[in-house]
Amino acid sequence: MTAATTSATARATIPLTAADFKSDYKPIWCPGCGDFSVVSSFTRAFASLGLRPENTAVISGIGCSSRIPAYLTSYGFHGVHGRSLAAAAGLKLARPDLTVVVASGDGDGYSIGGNHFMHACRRNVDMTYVVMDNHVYGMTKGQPSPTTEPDWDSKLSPGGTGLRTFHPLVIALAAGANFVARGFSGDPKGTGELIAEAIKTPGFSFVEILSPCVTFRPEQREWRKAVREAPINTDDPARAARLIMTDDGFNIGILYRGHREPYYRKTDKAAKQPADLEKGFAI
Amino acid sequence: MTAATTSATARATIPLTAADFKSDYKPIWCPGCGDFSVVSSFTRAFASLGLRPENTAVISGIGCSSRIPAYLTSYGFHGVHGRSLAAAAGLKLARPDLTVVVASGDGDGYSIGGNHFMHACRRNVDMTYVVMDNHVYGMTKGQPSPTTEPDWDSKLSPGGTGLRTFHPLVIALAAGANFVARGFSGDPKGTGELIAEAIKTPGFSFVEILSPCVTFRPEQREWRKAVREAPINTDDPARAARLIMTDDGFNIGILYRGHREPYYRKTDKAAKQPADLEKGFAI
Amino acid sequence: MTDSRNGSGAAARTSISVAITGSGGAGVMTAGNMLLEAAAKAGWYGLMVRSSGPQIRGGEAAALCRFATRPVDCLDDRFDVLIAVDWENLHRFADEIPLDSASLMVGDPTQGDPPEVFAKSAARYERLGIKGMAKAIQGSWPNMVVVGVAAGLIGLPKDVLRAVVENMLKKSRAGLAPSLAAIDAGYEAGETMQAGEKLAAPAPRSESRWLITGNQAAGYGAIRGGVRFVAAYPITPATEVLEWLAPALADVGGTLVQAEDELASINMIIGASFGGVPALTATAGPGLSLMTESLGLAVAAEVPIVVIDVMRGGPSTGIPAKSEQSDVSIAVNGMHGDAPRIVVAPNSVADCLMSTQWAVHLAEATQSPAIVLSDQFFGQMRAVVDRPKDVSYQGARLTAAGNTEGYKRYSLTESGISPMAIPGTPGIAYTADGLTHNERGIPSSGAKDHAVQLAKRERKLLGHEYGDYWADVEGDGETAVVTFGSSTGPVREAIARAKADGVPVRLVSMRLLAPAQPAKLAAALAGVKRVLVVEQNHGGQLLRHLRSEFEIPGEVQSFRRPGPLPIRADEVHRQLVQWSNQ
Amino acid sequence: MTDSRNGSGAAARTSISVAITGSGGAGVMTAGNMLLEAAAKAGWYGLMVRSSGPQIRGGEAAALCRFATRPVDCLDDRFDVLIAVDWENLHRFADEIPLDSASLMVGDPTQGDPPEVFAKSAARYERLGIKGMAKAIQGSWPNMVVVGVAAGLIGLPKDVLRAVVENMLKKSRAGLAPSLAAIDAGYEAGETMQAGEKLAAPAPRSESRWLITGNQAAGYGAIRGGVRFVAAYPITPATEVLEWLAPALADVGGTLVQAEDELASINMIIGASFGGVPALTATAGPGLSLMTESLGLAVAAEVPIVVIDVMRGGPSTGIPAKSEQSDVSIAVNGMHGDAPRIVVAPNSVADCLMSTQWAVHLAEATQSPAIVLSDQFFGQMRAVVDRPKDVSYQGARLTAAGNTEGYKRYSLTESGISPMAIPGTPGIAYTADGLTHNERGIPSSGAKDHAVQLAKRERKLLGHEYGDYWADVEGDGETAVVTFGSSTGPVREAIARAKADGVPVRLVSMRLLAPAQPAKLAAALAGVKRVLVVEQNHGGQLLRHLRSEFEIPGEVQSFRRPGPLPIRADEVHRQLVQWSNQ
Ligand SMILES: Cc1ncc(C[n+]2csc(CCOP(=O)(O)OP(=O)(O)O)c2C)c(N)n1
Ligand SMILES: Cc1ncc(C[n+]2csc(CCOP(=O)(O)OP(=O)(O)O)c2C)c(N)n1
Ligand code: SF4
Ligand code: SF4
Ligand SMILES: [Mg+2]
Ligand SMILES: [Mg+2]
Repeated sequence: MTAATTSATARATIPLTAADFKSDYKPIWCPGCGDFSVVSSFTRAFASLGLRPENTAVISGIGCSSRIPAYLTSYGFHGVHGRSLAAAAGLKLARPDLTVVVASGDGDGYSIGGNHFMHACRRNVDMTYVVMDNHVYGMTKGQPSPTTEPDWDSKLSPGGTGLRTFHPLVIALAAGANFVARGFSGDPKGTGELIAEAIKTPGFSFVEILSPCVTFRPEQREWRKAVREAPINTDDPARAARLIMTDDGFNIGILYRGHREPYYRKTDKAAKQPADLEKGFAI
Repeated sequence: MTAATTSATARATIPLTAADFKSDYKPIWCPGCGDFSVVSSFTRAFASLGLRPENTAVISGIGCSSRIPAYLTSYGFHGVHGRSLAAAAGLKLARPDLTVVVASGDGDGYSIGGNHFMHACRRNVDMTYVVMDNHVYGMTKGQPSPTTEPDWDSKLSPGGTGLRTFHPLVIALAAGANFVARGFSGDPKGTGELIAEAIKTPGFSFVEILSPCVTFRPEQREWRKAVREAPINTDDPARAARLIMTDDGFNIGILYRGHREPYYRKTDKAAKQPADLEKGFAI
Repeated sequence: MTDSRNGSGAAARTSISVAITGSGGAGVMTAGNMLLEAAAKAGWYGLMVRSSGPQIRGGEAAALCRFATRPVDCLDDRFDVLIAVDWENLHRFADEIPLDSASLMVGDPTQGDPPEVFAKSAARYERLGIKGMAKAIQGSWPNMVVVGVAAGLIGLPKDVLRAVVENMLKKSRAGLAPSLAAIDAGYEAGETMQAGEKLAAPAPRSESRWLITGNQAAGYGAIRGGVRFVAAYPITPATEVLEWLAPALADVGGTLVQAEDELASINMIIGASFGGVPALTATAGPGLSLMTESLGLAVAAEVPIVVIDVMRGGPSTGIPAKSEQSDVSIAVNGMHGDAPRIVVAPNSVADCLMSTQWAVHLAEATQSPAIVLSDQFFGQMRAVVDRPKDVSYQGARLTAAGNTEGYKRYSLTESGISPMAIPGTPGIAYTADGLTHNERGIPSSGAKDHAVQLAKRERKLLGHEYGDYWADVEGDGETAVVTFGSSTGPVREAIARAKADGVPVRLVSMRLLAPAQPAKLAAALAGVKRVLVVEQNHGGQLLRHLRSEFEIPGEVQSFRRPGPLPIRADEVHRQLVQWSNQ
Repeated sequence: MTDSRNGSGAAARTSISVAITGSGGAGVMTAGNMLLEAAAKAGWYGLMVRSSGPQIRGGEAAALCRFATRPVDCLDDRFDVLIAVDWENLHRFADEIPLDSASLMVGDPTQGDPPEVFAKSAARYERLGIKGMAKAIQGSWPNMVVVGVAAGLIGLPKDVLRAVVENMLKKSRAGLAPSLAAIDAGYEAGETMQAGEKLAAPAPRSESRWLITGNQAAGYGAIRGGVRFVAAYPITPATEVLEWLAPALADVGGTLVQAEDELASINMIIGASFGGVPALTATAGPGLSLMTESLGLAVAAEVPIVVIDVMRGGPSTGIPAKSEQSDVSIAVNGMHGDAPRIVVAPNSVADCLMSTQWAVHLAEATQSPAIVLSDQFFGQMRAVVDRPKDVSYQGARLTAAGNTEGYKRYSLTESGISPMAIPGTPGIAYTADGLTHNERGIPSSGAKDHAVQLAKRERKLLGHEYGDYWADVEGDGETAVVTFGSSTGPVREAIARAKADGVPVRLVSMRLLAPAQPAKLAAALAGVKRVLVVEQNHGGQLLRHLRSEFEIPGEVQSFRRPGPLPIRADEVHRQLVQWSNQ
């Protein structure tokens, strides 16, 4: 659609660069928002895997983070709040030839979309789920999300919600995700590698990205100092869970990689014609 | 409403028996359904705790299991499919004086209701969640539920879904439930004690009950032989999770009990009159 | 009309209604199915409706059968015969099985007496020791005796019945020989009972026929229309659409997924259809309600999808296993914002196929969501139908070619239909969006972009040429009945009776409920003085919908009643004649 | 009417519209709020609407202000003054800020030139070195200069403005003295600019006044109506209802919970209300859609709840932060089954309070769900209003006494309203049910139980005495305008102008959209020859709704346009005069 894509596809089989995956629409994000770097992690990952925009689809819900599809040159779907994983699963199951990546936020993915998250982990359709977690609802101007700290003061929850924070990685493991990683938007290269690794891994891959909201959580600029490389990379989900459960949320890297078979339907490739089905009704 | 209740309330403060909590409406369940015994576990638990029908509310969704409220003499709410936990949380938060118990099934609670399940664990409102798990959708005549074995053959999923089963207890722990237990409907006394213990424990308590569906899963009659008393009862969620993750689903008993403070709103008991709020608008 | 009403005519009858009832495990459904299949093989038409009490399993049940020489789409007003294996709780079916003095009740005196409600109908009671007869034949069952009685009563050829029974019991554990013996015993009893005339001999078969439920027909219509992806969440009475589709889709290279809930299922089909694969879900009222938000997404992002709503009693969980036509309002109006959609309602079991196929075609052609309003009556009824003709309606979506210069997904074409880029096509990748967007799909809050895109979406639907398929329009006269769906059958019978009374009445059975077709409706009703709107709900939802779109000519009356009892031809007939004679 | 249109009259003006614009961080909203507050303190009425570009934060913004001597509920057709801190991206507001040859543009020549669209309006362009003026006063900001310019232009008393600024900057980090100095400098410039007349002196205040947004008013209305439990999920433009309610509810002993989604929030309030506590949620179109299923549960189980829908552009995610009146169809029709409900629409910012309070009262009195259709325009607009009067509408639910003999929750009373047992009350415990049930609440699939319970639920609503509050009916004449919500303001102004032209026009601003009041509407429209239905949506949703319920007398025309641009008095006025003169 953009100049970049057109020329890219003209070049047909020549490998694309990260820049070829970036569209020319200007993001609506606040200056300094962590999500800018995530766009670049996506484009790096796509380029590094030799994907082509026409065979790649990025599906999202609603939120600042969910705006990503239009900023890429791949196919995109910007649906309703919280349902991106379902749309993506439908797409991938109907079109197994496509590379399907889902972009979400902590509100979109863990609050309204929580059920689809659990069931996507369990269903293990071969796709990659990237959540830009800023511990806040950015788009609606600053309400607590499931990952918000219990004492964070806001207009909607004066003095804080008092609620235990949601541990997305632990839930992902408990629900059966096959690949679990955490990235930091301040490290677009490393995060790009995580996303590439996630896409390459068969089945449902989950990448949580710490992506600061500079407008409603300016203190998240400090995350840069808190993150560190993850000490673990285990294929025992119970051990991974225990370690993740006790981590402070700032370990970066691949935290779990399993060996589950991806979900697929055993369809005999059009063994019958529709008219053959009539035989069951005929008297 | 029933003769039992009326006389019971007439007796005012005399302790009630389990029978006083049983209504005289005939369950619509198939003969032999595991849920019959669960009614008796409820009534035993209520009686043993000295509850009164008027101060107790049983909330449910839709499914065979969700029919329980009308078979009890307490207040009941038989709402829509999958939303019982939300209705119950609203009731408990608005009326903290009531004892609130939720009755659900594996479809109602883990499939359509999965998001509310996770968030109820996290929110930790002081109520008890009882799920009658028969690994099938009974009410709609035999489709696989999240807890159904991957190879269980059915019309909707010929040859099985191929999906990893959902581990409700692991999810509950991962999401922060404060009390996690498993019961078996074939042991109404023991299950009644678990429910009583769950009600007594402050915060959100989760009791999963293996309750056979004799019609669509007749092989579940064999569960009687498989269940055994749980070897563990730990207050370390990570350890509990690891042990539950590796159990075979037939360990019965209290598997985890935590010490989280229940959710409550810090409301100054009507510190102001509504009219006082006008001051903020006056010019 | 050679129909001899109330069994009092001299000629052989063209329609006989038989109810078979009994408590849980009595096997009344098996009995009904055997009879229906045998009648079909013998060349008759017919149908069977299943009814049961509140018990999940093991409760009282009734197989409501009608056998006829011509195609029938509805139950008759009354039953000629009621055969009860036993009488336990059978009063619960009193409303559903109207008897009168010309009816015959057959029951086993050892199983108690007919309940008061049936007894007072003045139907003749024939006592037959059904249990004893079965007991006398080792390994047989009372329901087989009942099959025989019913077959004997209506005059079903014995050899045809035998063949059907042999075939059906092939896979069952029940012994064949004792069953056949029990049937024979029953047949003899039935044949010789004092009852009305037998069913007239069937006309020779011209076309091939099917024995099919509306839910199966809808499933097959979906596949014929091109659907290859289905995601759904089980719900009564739509589940059988899915259960039929699961293996069928696999056979034709498609996929069915059980979703975690309806929010997932509708978004899954939207995703699949975005990927270029025609996609469908089936549900009932509660599920349709949950899909409301994402139906709007399909409107805004212009993704074709089909949602079958097999209507049941509402509101809320209502009456899950019984029919009602009360989802019209939500189907035509239930989305936030201005959200034009297609709503199609089949008006016979066979039309469940045609209408679903048409809906797939319309959805694909207009890149819009289409709702198929079937209902429990059609969905779960099993009927003998003429094989629906092959039609060309097939999902055909306007797609965009690769590398189209300056491609705009939501371009403002004259028809409103814009070529859709299908993932995999190079050089025209775009982002589909549920936000208001410009022609390229980029979010916009501009008044102009909003207005033109709204107008485009409306234009797509209003401009489509729906042809004659929008309604079945029959007959003439100054009185007309406008109806839809499963009320069409009884209305058609009522109109036939009115005509026999010398009162000509037009029928307009609307298949396309939205977008409304005011011009076509006006033409169909040109010159009428009286319009009766017939529907099975409490609020008059079709009437309200019509009025909101169209000034109905002449005097207007509403005939409506909520479910679960079907609209009866007799009631409509009486109202028509009375009104027309005023 | 002493309104001097287009600033050309000789007398002081009774309404002046001022737009203040600038790019992100320019502080135009602060400036607008200061001016509005000062105007309010000075005894004027007025309002301010916020508008901004697509950026989440830091994009271009416009504070659209109107100051007047009488209460105003809408923007004027045009702006008298546009003051731009800078011109970046300001073409985006061209539609929202109509200028003409009588308008004045004030801008800083160092910040570029006015965009083409504004330049060609023929408005006079006054160049003022705003940035430079601010720079000259250390610690001050350009937006303070703009406050001064605007105040000087309209003639806002300096001392009042000073007091307001002092109060507002008390808590801010910005220094007070430099701000006041910048304001002074701007004031001098504004005062002496060649512009239209200044605003006429305010009439002496009789009642107390508030400065309030529609969302705050709705929140307070909820509390006045008795609501003490709120559960909700954030969504634009409803979030401020919740953000106002969170501390307010805590103050009066109530509770607000943020739910995980809208399915949870509506079920939470149903649970709370089942427990006897009046309960409410607030949302916008997408959330309302998600609540559809459970709204039906509230109907069937007869649990009173209130849902505020602050309408925004649809369908789907649409235009989240801009207004539209396009949720009428779903509000009045969007539930499966026959599901009668109450739909109330406030028609002014102040009425957001009254209507919400009334909705709570109606929900509680009829044990039904009530939907309040507010919209983004009211919700996020800040206006000076006369303090709404105290009314007696307060949630009053018919409850059952303990140990009532033979208590039946869903008893078939004449009014349809049955005493509700509140948990805690002994001897009458029952189970509320969304399944069709009998009088005791026990599930039933019987035709009779279903029919009588459906009729009862309808009777509750139809039988309620809504009094005069169903609509604001004003004026007379052979032409009438029927409208609702935020279209009422411009319609009222249009009617005033038509009257000035000698064309009397009636106004019917409907507050109660459902249940429809055909008899009252007929009385209000008795004798009219022409009815214009005005609404801000694409499909004519109000018109369709009216037609479905009521035969509108006379000739009918529709004036409609989707959002986000508001309906303008001028357009309606022209259509009225033209039509009436035909
Ligand atoms: C059904 C529905 N409910 C609520 C909203 C309002 N809404 C839009 S985005 C959002 C939250 C976004 O938070 P998150 O997913 O964390 O994204 P962020 O903006 O922080 O990147 C909400 C509640 C909506 N659009 N639809
Ligand atoms: C929104 C909605 N979707 C689907 C249904 C249909 N439905 C009723 S019960 C049920 C599943 C019940 O399964 P479970 O919760 O395991 O209960 P069980 O009957 O096995 O006790 C379903 C899918 C419904 N009533 N509402
Ligand atoms: S509000 Fe926060 S998350 Fe949204 S664009 Fe701005 S910085 Fe990013
Ligand atoms: S279907 Fe299964 S779960 Fe339902 S009542 Fe029967 S045995 Fe129990
Ligand atoms: Mg976020
Ligand atoms: Mg189950």
